[in-house]
Amino acid sequence: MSSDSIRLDGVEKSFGAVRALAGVDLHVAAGECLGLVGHNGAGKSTLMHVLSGNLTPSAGELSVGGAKITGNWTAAAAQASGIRCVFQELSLCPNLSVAENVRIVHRSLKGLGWKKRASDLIRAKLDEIFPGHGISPEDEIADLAIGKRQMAEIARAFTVTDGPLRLVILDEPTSSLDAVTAEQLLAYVKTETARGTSVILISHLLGEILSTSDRIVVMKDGKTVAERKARDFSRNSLVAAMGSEAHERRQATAKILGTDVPVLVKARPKTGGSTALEARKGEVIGLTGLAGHGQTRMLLQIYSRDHADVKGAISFIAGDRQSDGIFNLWSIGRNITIRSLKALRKGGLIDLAAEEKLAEDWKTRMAIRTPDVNNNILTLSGGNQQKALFARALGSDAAIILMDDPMRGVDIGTKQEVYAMIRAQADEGRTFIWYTTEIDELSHCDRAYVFRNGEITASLGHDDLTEEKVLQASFAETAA
Amino acid sequence: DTKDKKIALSNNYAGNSWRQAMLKSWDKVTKPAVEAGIVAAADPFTTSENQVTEQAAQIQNLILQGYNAIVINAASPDALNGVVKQACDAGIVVVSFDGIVTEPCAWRIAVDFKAMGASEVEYLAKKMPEGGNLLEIRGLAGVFVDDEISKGINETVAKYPQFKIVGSVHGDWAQEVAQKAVAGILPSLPEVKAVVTQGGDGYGAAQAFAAAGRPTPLIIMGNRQDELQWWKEQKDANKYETMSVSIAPGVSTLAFWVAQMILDGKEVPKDLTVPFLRIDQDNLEASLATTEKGGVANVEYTAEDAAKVVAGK
Amino acid sequence: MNQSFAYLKKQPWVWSFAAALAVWLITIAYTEGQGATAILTAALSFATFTIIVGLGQMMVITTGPGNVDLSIPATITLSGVVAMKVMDEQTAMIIPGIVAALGAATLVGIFNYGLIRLLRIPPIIATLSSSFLILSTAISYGRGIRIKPPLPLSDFATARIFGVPLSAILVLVISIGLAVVLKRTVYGRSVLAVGQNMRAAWLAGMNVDRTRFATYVLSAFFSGICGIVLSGFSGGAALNMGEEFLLASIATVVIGGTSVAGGRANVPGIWGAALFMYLLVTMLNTFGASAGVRLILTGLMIIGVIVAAGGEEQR
Amino acid sequence: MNRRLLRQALPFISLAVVLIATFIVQPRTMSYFGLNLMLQYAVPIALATIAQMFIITVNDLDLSIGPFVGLVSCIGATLLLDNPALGIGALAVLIAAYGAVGALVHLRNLPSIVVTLGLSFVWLGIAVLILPSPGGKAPVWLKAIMSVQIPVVPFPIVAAVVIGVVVHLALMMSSYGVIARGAGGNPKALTRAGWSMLRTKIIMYMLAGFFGVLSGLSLLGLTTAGDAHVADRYTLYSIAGVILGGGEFIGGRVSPMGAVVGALTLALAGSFLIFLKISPDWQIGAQGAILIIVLALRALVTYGEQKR
Ligand SMILES: Nc1ncnc2c1ncn2[C@@H]1O[C@H](COP(=O)(O)OP(=O)(O)OP(=O)(O)O)[C@@H](O)[C@H]1O
Ligand SMILES: Nc1ncnc2c1ncn2[C@@H]1O[C@H](COP(=O)(O)OP(=O)(O)OP(=O)(O)O)[C@@H](O)[C@H]1O
Ligand SMILES: [Mg+2]
Ligand SMILES: [Mg+2]
Repeated sequence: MSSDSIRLDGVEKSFGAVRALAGVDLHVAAGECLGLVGHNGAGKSTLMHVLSGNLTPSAGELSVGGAKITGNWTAAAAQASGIRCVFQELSLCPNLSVAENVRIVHRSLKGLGWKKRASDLIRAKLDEIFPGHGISPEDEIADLAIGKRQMAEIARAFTVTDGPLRLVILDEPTSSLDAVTAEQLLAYVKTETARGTSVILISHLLGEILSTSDRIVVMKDGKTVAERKARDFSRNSLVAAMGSEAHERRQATAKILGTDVPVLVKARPKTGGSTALEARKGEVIGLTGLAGHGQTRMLLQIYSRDHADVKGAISFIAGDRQSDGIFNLWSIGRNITIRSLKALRKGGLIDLAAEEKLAEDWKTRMAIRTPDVNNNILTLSGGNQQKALFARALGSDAAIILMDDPMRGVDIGTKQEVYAMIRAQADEGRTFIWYTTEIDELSHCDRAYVFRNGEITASLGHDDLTEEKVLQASFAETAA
Repeated sequence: DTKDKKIALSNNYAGNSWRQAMLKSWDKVTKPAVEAGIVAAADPFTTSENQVTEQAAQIQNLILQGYNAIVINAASPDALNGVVKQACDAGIVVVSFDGIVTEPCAWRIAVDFKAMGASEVEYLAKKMPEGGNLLEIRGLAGVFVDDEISKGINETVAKYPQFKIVGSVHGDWAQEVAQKAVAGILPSLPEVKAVVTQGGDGYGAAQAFAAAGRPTPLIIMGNRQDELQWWKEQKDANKYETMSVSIAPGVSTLAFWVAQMILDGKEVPKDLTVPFLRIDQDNLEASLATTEKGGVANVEYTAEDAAKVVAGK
Repeated sequence: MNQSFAYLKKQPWVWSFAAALAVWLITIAYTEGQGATAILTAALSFATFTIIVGLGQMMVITTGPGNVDLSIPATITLSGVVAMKVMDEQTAMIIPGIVAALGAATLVGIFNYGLIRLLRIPPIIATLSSSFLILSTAISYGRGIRIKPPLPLSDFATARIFGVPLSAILVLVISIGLAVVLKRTVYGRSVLAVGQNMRAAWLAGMNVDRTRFATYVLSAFFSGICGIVLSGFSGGAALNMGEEFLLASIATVVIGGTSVAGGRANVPGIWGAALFMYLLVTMLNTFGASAGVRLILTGLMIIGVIVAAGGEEQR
Repeated sequence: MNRRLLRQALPFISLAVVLIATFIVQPRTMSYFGLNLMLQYAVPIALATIAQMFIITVNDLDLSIGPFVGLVSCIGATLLLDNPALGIGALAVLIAAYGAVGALVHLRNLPSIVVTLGLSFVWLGIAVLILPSPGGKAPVWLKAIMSVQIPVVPFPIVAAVVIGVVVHLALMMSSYGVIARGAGGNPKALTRAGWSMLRTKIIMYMLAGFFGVLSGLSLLGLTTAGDAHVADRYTLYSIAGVILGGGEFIGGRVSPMGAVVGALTLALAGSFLIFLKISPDWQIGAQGAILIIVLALRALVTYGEQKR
């Protein structure tokens, strides 16, 4: 096939005992958008690391533009052949400005006036992909919320200077984007492929995979198990190919609570507005609106009991697992049990056997894919790390669980299980306050608050939680 | 007449008892002198660690403050020459003591460190003509005083073939460091007849020998009260004999008077030598009696004493 | 057999012990076996001082990158001076002296964390600045006078049981206690968690402030113990008695396998490293190397051990 | 007011405060002669601080810079004086050695603190071998450079500005400076973009070595004689200078101008204390107090930032 832009044959990769890639064949044609799906830990990110020269495969062949690669395939070589990657875990330098981060991927941006050229380049690309993005090239990355960082990194991947742009890999690019920006990105992917650039799109949101890709490859346990044109897949057949069952179960009604049910949380955003958030025992409360409008801050305000009326212990599930969640040096088990250490004490000392048992229990309940909970947390795929964070909170004694967009990177099968678990726990009396960037997820909430500019602008009941009404409320000006 | 002249003391280290005693002597002698109107001021300045650069900056500031004379205990004999020259050029009298400077425009009140080292070995040669093995405890590596005393010791040992230095450690002039270093090397050494030191570390050495269960050799002492006290106890118990050589911290007061005399227009030679302080078996009790408990054996100078030293008597 | 060897090779503390053993063997090979046990006894009794402050430094370093206690030398001096002055050679005053000295040390810890937390000064600079203030306090309080310790204290500091220094046994007990604290208490886990990611630790429900506060106080407290026992051991307190512990405390911690990036502590490694550092100096002294050569070899050996032990895993 | 700007301006404000306080306590310093004298010794400190800053940029710490400066001063006062070609060769070897250390630290992923701690003994040892006790002589040209008299503005001020601006242009403005700082911010991102971390570290360490050499030589020009222990305290000074100047230990956040200003502030603070005539007991403590006060200013600003 001469139109093949990139071709991988029989690629294998093992990490110790874990066989992450067990002989994968994959090809991408020029101007094609390839959707790549699979459960957490299927090997998608690992494959992309091989493709972008950041991991050396144990076996297999790679050809670019029809030419077989014989020498060392390095990150620099991949860059030079026009392969760009937006990794699942962002790779921007937080201490540099957006424009300076652009310089890092473009060797030709040097000499006098490079900064202006870099700024112009990224500004134009941001304008093209995300109109109204509100990012300045001079902004330092550390000052941007995670959603904006992701936008900057995506735009950076599509910028072109002297070299060719052959392939852009997007590894779960919409995980931190709200519905509007995600839509902008997907629309742009179509424009870009029409120009002849190939795109590999990895996502757990099957809707966007189905609507955007030309062809879909399904991975399972380090192998490709299905490959078809996108239009030949339906949502259900795709889920089936991934090996999960489809539960398209929208929760029918909200829970009706009697007036005697105590209010556990009452807090008004410090950032403004007169509306306060209220959560009663056993409720699942959603926080929504466009990303970066103060939802995380609301959660942190409740967490630190700062101008907030809170009754009961709190546990926090971070969405930005790298900076807010995991402990890199620790095993999966220790990462799970940290929130429960006080309860695990016996005579002042932590009972190691009980600790191990708790970890094992929750590994099984959350179906964390690992041979041993004593392995380091970083040996888990992104989605499985997220599951460990769920296990940490759900395994604790907290009455109130705060969730900061926690489903980032979690595969569809697991999500269904987690939704069910949240519901079951809510029925047992746990309270959930859940910030989500996926409007679909709001259907699992009893009520939701819409945020704009740090204020609560609307409170929607279960039946009003449709995409249309949420977006409407997100853009509405505050009444008062 | 020096009643409106201002003198400053520039000191570079205050972290041991010798320096503390030196500062105290300065205070004790200059306060009355200022009150009596002999000079207008005699302010002491000290930096935290034995650092040339800090002291240089300090001297520059003293120049700016308009002192007429600066009395220096220098961190380095050569490395302060630049700033000393600046002071001289600004018309300031510079008198260095203990740690002297080599810049020709300054006065030097020197202790002959080499002779001090040599005197230790000479004493041993007389005391134990049969000779024996010696252990040398040195000061801080890379510092002028350490190098000089050690040279004096080694050159003299070369003259007496019956002595042999079987081990040499750096005690950094600190009790704890000396004790540690001696304890470490001791097990590997043959019998040690005597320990030559640089002062301040004799007590530490004695403790190390005791801890190792070795017979106590003849240890040359410094001038710290605890060293003298230990010597006295040994002397009373078993007629232990040794000697002590050191420099009296009160030499700072000599430097003060010398500076005052120069300001007064007196003729003072550029190079003065002060005898080191020596304590022997017979004047041990007398010295101990005048030494403050926990302090340092000391000699302070009066204007008359200073005049005698200048006159070469 | 092979398996246990592979296990050993992965333990970060193995290297420091191996290095200590090697240096000791070379030394006694040179002396043809003379003084083999005496050298070890001396090493144990002097290493205990480095170990106790090393343990405190280890806890501080474990709380995360940039955390280090540079006030250890000054705190040792202060507590030594306070102890000796309060005791004033009287046996009856030993307990009040210890209480006063440890109290002063604890105050130093509180002050340090106050600077770090309230004034947001980076720990390196905060503890450096406070060390100057502490030293001035010691100077002004002690006046450079060297007071001898009461006899029971110096007897205790130099006592041996079957040739093993009593102080080494005391420090061994403290070490084991600290290892248990790290593995099996909430405080210990908090230290490790805070060292890896302070924000994540907070969000996981740990009390970050209390943990860091306790750690700085602990380090100062251990320095206090060191100051008291060292004064007893060497016949009094001196203003420069702590100086050598500045670099020694950091070196033993890191050579012993504790991560400078925080989050990983290693108690046994400190023992190996402290013995290694002492035996190294002893070896070079025994060889009669000149000061320059000794310094160069010391440096190269430190680098050699850390190179052999390898760095942190690449991640 | 923009907090970030305020934070960047802070080192300059601190310097101004200390300078004004000094002028008030001792008006004589407010002159060409006074400033010249007071700031002379800040030049080598500023250079050492810049050297430290290069290492901090890539998330490492150099505990050997002080003894290294001392070693350079010893070489300068002996080899460089007797045989300039050999002296320059020796200094070049030292810079290369710094690069090798950078490579070692990177390849074996070693904690820089321990490696440079070991290195500090090595430097001191070599210096003591070369010059067992202080001495030697500075080459005449070095003395001449360091005592040069520039009309109107004192030489140390000119030197500080030149150092700050040159390094600022190289590290903060140039396209390769971005790579260097990025290496501190997120090394993974850099390797993923195909840059060699090894090369970056080697270059940064060699730059540190180069500025260490400049620091040693300028110090020698002032002291006129070599001394192995002459700069032992520079290690802590240089770290304090970088932090006072607004740098951070981790994350590639540094400021060359700030570092130079931080070094000047430290030097001035020392002078200020001397002018205050504090009792000798408390002179050491006062140095600590002044560091705390200057840094407490930062706390006020960052505190405001948190409240944002
Ligand atoms: N550095 C590593 N060490 C050990 N195992 C690893 C490492 N990186 C990945 N793995 C393992 O390789 C497998 C594939 O992981 P990968 O990250 O490619 O999954 P993924 O398909 O991207 O999953 P997700 O959707 O959760 O991101 C997983 O079982 C993971 O645990
Ligand atoms: N009190 C606080 N302490 C520490 N960090 C905070 C605090 N408040 C907010 N932040 C951080 O500031 C950033 C912006 O917060 P904000 O709540 O405005 O955004 P957001 O709605 O959570 O946006 P996104 O969904 O993109 O994360 C977040 O990264 C948040 O973690
Ligand atoms: Mg992945
Ligand atoms: Mg958020």
